[in-house]
Amino acid sequence: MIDPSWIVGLGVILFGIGLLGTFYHKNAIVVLMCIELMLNSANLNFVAGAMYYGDVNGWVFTAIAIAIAAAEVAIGLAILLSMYSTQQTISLEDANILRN
Amino acid sequence: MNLDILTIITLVPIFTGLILIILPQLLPKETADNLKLITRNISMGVALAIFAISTMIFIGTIGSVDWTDILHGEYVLKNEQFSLISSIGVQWKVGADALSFPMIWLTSLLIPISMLVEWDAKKGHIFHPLILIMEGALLGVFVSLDLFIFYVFWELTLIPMFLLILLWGGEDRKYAAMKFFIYTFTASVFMLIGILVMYFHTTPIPGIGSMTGHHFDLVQMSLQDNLIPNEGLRHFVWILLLIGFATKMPSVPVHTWLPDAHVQAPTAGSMLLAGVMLKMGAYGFLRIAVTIFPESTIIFMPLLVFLGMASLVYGAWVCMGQTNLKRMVAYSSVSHMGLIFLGIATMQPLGIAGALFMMFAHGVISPLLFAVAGAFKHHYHTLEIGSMRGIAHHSPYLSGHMMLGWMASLGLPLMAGFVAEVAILIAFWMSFGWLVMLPALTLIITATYYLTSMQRTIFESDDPHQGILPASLNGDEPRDVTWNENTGMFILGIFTIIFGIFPFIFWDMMSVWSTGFMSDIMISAMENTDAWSPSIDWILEVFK
Amino acid sequence: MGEVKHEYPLLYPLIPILLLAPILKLLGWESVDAAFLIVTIPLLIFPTILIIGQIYNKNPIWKNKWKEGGILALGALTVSLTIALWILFDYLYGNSSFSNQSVDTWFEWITFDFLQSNYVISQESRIIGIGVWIDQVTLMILFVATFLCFLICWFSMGYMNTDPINEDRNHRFYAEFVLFSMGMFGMVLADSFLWLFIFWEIMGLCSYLLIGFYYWKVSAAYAAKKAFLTTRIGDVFLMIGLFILYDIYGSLDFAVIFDDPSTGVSGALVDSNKLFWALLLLFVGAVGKSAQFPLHVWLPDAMEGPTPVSALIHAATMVNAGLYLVARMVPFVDIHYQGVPGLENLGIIIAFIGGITAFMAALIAFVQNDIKKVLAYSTMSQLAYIFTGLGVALWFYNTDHHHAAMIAFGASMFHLFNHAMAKGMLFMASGSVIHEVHHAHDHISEGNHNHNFDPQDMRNMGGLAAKMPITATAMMFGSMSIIGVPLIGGFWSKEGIIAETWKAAIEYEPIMFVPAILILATAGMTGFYMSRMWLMTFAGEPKNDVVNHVHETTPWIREPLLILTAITAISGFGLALFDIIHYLSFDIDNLKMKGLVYTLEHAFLPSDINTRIIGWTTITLSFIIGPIIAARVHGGKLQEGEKAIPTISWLVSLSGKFGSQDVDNISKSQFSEALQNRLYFDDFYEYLISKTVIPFANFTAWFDRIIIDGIIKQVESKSVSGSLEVRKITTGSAKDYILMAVVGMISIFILIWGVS
Amino acid sequence: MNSLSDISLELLLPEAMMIVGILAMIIIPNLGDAKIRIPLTNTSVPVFFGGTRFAQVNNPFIPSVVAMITFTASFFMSLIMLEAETNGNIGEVMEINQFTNLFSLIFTSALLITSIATFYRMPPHKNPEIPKNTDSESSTGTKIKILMNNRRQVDFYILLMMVGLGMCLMSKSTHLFLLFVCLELASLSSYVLVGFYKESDIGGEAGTKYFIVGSVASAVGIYGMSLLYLWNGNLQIDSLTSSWATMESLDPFAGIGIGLMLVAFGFKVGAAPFHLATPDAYSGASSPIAGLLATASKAMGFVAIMKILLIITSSEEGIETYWMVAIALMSVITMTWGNFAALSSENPKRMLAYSSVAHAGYMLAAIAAIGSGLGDIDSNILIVTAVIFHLTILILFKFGAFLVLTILENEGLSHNMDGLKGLAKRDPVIAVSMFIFMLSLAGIPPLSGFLSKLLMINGIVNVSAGTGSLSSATILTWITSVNIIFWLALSIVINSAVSLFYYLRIGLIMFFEEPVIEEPPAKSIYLRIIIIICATFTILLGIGPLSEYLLEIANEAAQSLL
Repeated sequence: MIDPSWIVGLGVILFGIGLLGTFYHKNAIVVLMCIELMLNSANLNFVAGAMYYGDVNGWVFTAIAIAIAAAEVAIGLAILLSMYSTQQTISLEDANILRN
Repeated sequence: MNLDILTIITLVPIFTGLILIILPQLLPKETADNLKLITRNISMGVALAIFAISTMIFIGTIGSVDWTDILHGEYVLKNEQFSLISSIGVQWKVGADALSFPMIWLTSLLIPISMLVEWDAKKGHIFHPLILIMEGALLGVFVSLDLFIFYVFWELTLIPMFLLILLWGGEDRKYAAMKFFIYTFTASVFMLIGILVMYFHTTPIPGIGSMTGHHFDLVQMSLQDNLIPNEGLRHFVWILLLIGFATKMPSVPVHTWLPDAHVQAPTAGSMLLAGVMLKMGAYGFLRIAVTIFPESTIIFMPLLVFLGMASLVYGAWVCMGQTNLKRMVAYSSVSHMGLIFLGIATMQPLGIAGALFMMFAHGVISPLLFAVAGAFKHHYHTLEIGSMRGIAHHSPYLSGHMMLGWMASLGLPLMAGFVAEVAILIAFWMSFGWLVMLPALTLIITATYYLTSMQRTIFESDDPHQGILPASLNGDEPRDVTWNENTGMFILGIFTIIFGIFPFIFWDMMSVWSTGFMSDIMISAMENTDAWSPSIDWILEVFK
Repeated sequence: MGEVKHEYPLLYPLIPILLLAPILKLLGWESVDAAFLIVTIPLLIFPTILIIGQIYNKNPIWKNKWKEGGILALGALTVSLTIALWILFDYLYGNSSFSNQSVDTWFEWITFDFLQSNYVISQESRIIGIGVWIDQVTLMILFVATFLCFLICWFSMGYMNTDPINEDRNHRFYAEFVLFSMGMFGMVLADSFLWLFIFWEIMGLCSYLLIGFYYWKVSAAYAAKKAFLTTRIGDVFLMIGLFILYDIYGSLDFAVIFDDPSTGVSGALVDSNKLFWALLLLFVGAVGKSAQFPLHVWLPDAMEGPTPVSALIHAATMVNAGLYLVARMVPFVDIHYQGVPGLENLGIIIAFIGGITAFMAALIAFVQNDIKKVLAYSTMSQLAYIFTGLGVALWFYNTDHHHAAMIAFGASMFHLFNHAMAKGMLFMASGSVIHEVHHAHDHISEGNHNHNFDPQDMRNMGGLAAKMPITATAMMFGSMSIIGVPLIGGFWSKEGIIAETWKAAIEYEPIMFVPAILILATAGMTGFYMSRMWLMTFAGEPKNDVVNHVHETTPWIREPLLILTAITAISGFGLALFDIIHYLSFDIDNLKMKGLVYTLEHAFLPSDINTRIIGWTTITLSFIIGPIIAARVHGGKLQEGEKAIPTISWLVSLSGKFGSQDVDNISKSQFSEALQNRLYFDDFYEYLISKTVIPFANFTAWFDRIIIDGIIKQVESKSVSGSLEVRKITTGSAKDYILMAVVGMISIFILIWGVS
Repeated sequence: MNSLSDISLELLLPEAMMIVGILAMIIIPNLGDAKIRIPLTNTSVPVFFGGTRFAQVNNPFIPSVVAMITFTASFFMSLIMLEAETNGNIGEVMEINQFTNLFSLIFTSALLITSIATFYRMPPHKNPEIPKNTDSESSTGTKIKILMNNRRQVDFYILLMMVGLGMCLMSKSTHLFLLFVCLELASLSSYVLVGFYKESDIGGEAGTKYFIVGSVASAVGIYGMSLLYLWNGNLQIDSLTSSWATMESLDPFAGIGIGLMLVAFGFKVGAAPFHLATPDAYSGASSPIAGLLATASKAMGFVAIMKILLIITSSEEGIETYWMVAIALMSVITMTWGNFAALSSENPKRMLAYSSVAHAGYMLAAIAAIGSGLGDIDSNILIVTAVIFHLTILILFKFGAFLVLTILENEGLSHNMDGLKGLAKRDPVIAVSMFIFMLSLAGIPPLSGFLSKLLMINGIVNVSAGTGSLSSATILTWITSVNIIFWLALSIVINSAVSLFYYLRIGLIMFFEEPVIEEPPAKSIYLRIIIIICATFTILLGIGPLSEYLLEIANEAAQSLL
């Protein structure tokens, strides 16, 4: 059995990577992936909590969170696509008609 | 609910005005056009009716009030208790006393006159109803005894005035209107904070304020001993209130909205602005800040003296440097309103009564000044002093009114302003001794700028049969005032003289009130603070 | 020679007014009860004339029958005059007692309470009411004022209505005229210092309006402003003086104050220092109003007004207001009757100001060529005499030399009377001269108006004695009265003033030598410049062709001149016989007919050797030396074939007998230049104002616009530019948004951990 | 364990209606003559689903009508529940009380208005034509647009109802995870709605930015929630509350968790510095959606914030909460930033977005005042009342302003001030309404915006004004000793004054500039009625019995929250 704290530690690392990635990368797909990383780090925490507390809820939260992440990606991709169809870019830096 | 008379005179103009503006939008075009034609007549009718009512109240026909019997702290013509937002303790509470009634009467007098002066205003179907709304808002400020309602009306006055400046103003009207609105609004939100702090120190009265346990009732607040126990907070609140009121008055250094607003405003707007709106500041200051926090007033008396003195002296000097007639008159308002602070700061019944009378007298005189300035703008299309000479030849009536107004404003005896000036200055001497030299010598400056402006406009054409006309006239034949302007100015001039010769008409009630005010409120406060002594040394000491 | 077209029928409507006083008496009125009519009738007539005149302007009936309001004005003044006479007779011969003043409170103007220094509000409300105060001085000045106003109004109908430049404007003149008269009457009758001040200011206003009657004239508008502002400076000090008085006595009513001037409000003993300042400030007001040094600059300029205005305001009535005010100070200093001791300096200051002004004005009058300017400076000078006399009187009162004080005071008041009558007439006479010269000039130039021709310049006149006999006679008697020719008018009073001043200087207070010497010198100078004026105008050969066309034909002008000539000539002597000096100084107990011989002896051969020397020195200087020098310079016979009427021909021919002297060198000297420029006072004030007041006002306006309003504008513009900066943070890049959010997140952590 | 029968589902009627609506929306347009042949027989049984659509259900108006009916029904249901003061629990995860009832009302009314506005913004067309080759380019474009609009009616309204469902459920949830899921449901749908007009340049971009930033915020929030789970082992709000209350010093998990969740909700309410995507989203989205975001979505964020901050992490009276300084500072920055950015904004939608940021700042300031722990429970309730009241009336004047922009948007004029120029000449009623909205936003009495602002300042002053030094008599010592919360009140009023500038500017532009196009805008009759209703209520709720009524409801809601 892995100690839950290791899982949490991994989660922290993943979250950090994800968070850094969100504002480091300009490609929207990569950012989307980073967001997934962050969500997954949350999932790891839920898992760790479930293990630590012996609470079944944690597992359920994880499952639902995965579903949310999936929905998010689906929607995200759709939106990115629509932006790409009009602006021919998915760079978050270049898409800046709306500003100031 | 039985509507009482003060409620009626407050709400009727507001709703009439609103209806007169809205109704033509809803009616079919034909009917609407017909309605628009008589809008000004209806407005004038309502305004005159309200003037009649307030005069009848004054005489005693309505309400059978003997005004000289009204002591301080007593309100007449009160309504039945009616709660507007009971959970936070807002009531519709109106009443009048000798502090507010002259202002009410003055408002009801000035409204028909300002309508008359601009009888032929463009878009009259909006103009006159707007003035009616203005009347309601102004009356609301003076009649309300609930701070929430007071504040609501206080801000409500801004909107019609804002629109008046915007829709009928001069070339730079947008800037002026925005400045006017934002400036005074900014000041009054400080006041709002002060009001709220006061609100949270009220003790509950049964039946209102179910949610908060507090109320906005001004009368109860003033009756409550030591409303804000924390002295530092009390002073702070007083300062917040002062910011709001001093800006409205306006006092140096927060006066610069006034000249801009005046120069751009239409004549009627200027008349109401100078005649009544400025008095709101002084009225509120006396009614709220001084009445509820007398100790703070005494502690800060040096500040009051300084502000009053600064407004008076500085305002007069600035007047002398003006080349625009209306700007000059506007600054002269600043200067005269400084006397009100001085009157209050004397802490003498005479001085306070003088300040009250100053409010009233200036309310009669300054509309005359602005009516004259407006007529210059109207007929000569310029307000530059010195761009014309010898106008007296072409416009004898205008020159006559100008002469009368100018003389009244510089404090000539037998005109309303003199009574107030003398009363304030006598009291000022009693309290501050030789410091009186400063306001007194300012009277010379006042005379100088008034006379110079007169010399450079209506005199000195160097030709008995022809004035030097301004270039803005483009060679047109100059005209004298129109009948409506003439009548309006005439009425104002007559009242100026009547109240100069028979000041006791309003003076007596003010005097009774200020005596009561002193004995009820200020004296115990003086004893409490023990800071007051009638000498200049004390002021210097505080400034150290 | 044209005939005078009399228009007496126009006056018929006024005849019933003469019955007003008898009718009121029959109705049971006391004369004092009717006193308010003196003020209110003109007050009501003022708007009446103005409004009717504005409406019916150019209407022929209004113009010819009503003289554009002149008749109405005259009617109002007739009412005032009749009632004033009624009051006068009532007091002199009727039931009303001399020693008491009648106070009649009409209504309570303002009432108020007072906070005393021990935090107690005084119980009784203090009242400022309106009432009437009548004593001897009131009676005298009231008579002078009503009488002169009446005559000058009469005169104006000739002078104003026949001048085409005034066409259709005269209603304004008459309206302002009656308003002015009302102010003067009210001031004299007022029973409190406050009301005195109020009417005083009304007069100031009317003076402003009347001086600026020819509003289109740049100089007139300027002069009007100058007059108002200069007097205003005095008035402000006067006002402060009133405040101090109020502080001391708790009232400004004469009745309250004079009841016991040594005790103030609630029985406190009056602090003489405080009272000194109060009275000094009152005196500053008087200085402004009566055109004394250093606030004298307005009076010569004020001659820009129409001549009747000069006669009315600047000679006969308004300028006397200051004297009246100083005269009212007597009870304060009269330590014989509960006055406050320790006010000697006040009298000395007043005497000094008087002496300096007298001398200075006389000096300037030497070189004036404008006939009205000469009279103006003469007015200043004579008023200064009265001030000196009053100052000496106050000093005497305060040092408990009661008898001397009363003589000085009475003499001053008497001089006021004489001077008002004489100077009113002189101005009217000068008006007559100017008017006729002007007409003649118009006549010969036939419309080609020459603007360079000045009808007031004496250098354009000369030899008018034959053309204008009545005027010349009147002017001769007026000048004699002013000079102080023995037995005529001013002699009696001026002699008294000079004698008392010297008495004070010699016997008691050496510092009084300064005003004493000054006024003595002035006496001689008066003789010179008054003679010079008369001679330049009436004697010698005409200096201008215009003179040959002058005729004395204008209606309404002769009668006032004749009446006043008579009064000037005999009233001084007459009243002196009746011991008016003691009457006026409230010394009723010693009042008695002294008899002709006694009076003459008292005047010319007083027992006191000092007084005798002074008296004769004065006579020599003023009557002999001054006029002879003037005659040497300006005198001369009339043109060939011209003959003056006997009353003046002796003078004309006498003037030619002293030879002639050329004064070109003197007149070109630097000193003469300075005098021409009025000793540079006006220039100095002008310079001072243009270097201090105006730049400072402009600076303040600049400061207000740039600094105070500028701060607001800066806030505004900085907000907008700040807004643009803030908006730039929203770059449009989602990366930056996230980065910003992370920054915010970290900040939240820091804050949360920082707190916990 | 509760059985399903114990759950009183009637408590969820508004949500149930939306679910029904969603189902109806899916089913009705798909009704057709499709038949299913019973296997092994030749008998075909009509199943009415699929196949050739019936003419009646092919009507493009149906989705919007269904949506409107649904929202109207939920609206009235919420109203009834509010009136009946319905209370109850659903399991351990939801609680229905006056607070949730009021917020249901807020959400459903906002959605109802959105659906009505969208009816004009994205009008269905009865008989769309198919573009032909002969058509000119512009008419082809128009026809394509009409076709597109018809086609996506269903999508739009389904998403809208999803948003509504998420919001309503979210306000009711007492379990943090459920709360988050519902929030995500609403958020994800709203991301799509923001980028709904994918054919326009800005639609996609706005959607993308809003989505990316929002997702990061959500991810951060969910991570924070997971930390809370690690800390407590239970995400029931009650449980978290009691754990927090017994916590001796700030647990790092709890602290970081709460902090991270604040980021998520801060993004929802548009608090600085998480607000940066807000103006972009608002200006890219259609005006009704922007209105929805500015009102309902913001209300949702505040519900979450209130639940987290005021319930879970609330402190005893007299003890300052950990987050007070953070929120106070955030509020000041938010309102100042919002107002200053709006000051020079040339795009009315961006301006309104910034103004909405500023309003979030005001409300955060009020919440910070509760966090100061200076006030007793009564004054806290008063502050929450103020916030709830403000959120409620925002529907009127904030949404009202966006409705006016909706009208202009159909003319393509909502992206700069041109559309507003001379509006008073073209359509005085709309212009006056807009002016009223602006004044109300600025907080001019007697409009309702004033009352809510007053109540918030009121609350702040109430708790803080008594804190200054009592001992000394001078102002200076008082000023230095008073709790910093007091200065929030001052910053609110100063900001109000600043904001007046740009609100009034809108008025000036509407009344005093020459219009770009002369003819009056489209009639849009129902939209117009809604605008007038909004304006009327903006006035009526400012003073008088109606405001009294709403205040009492808000007070009840606040009481049931705390």
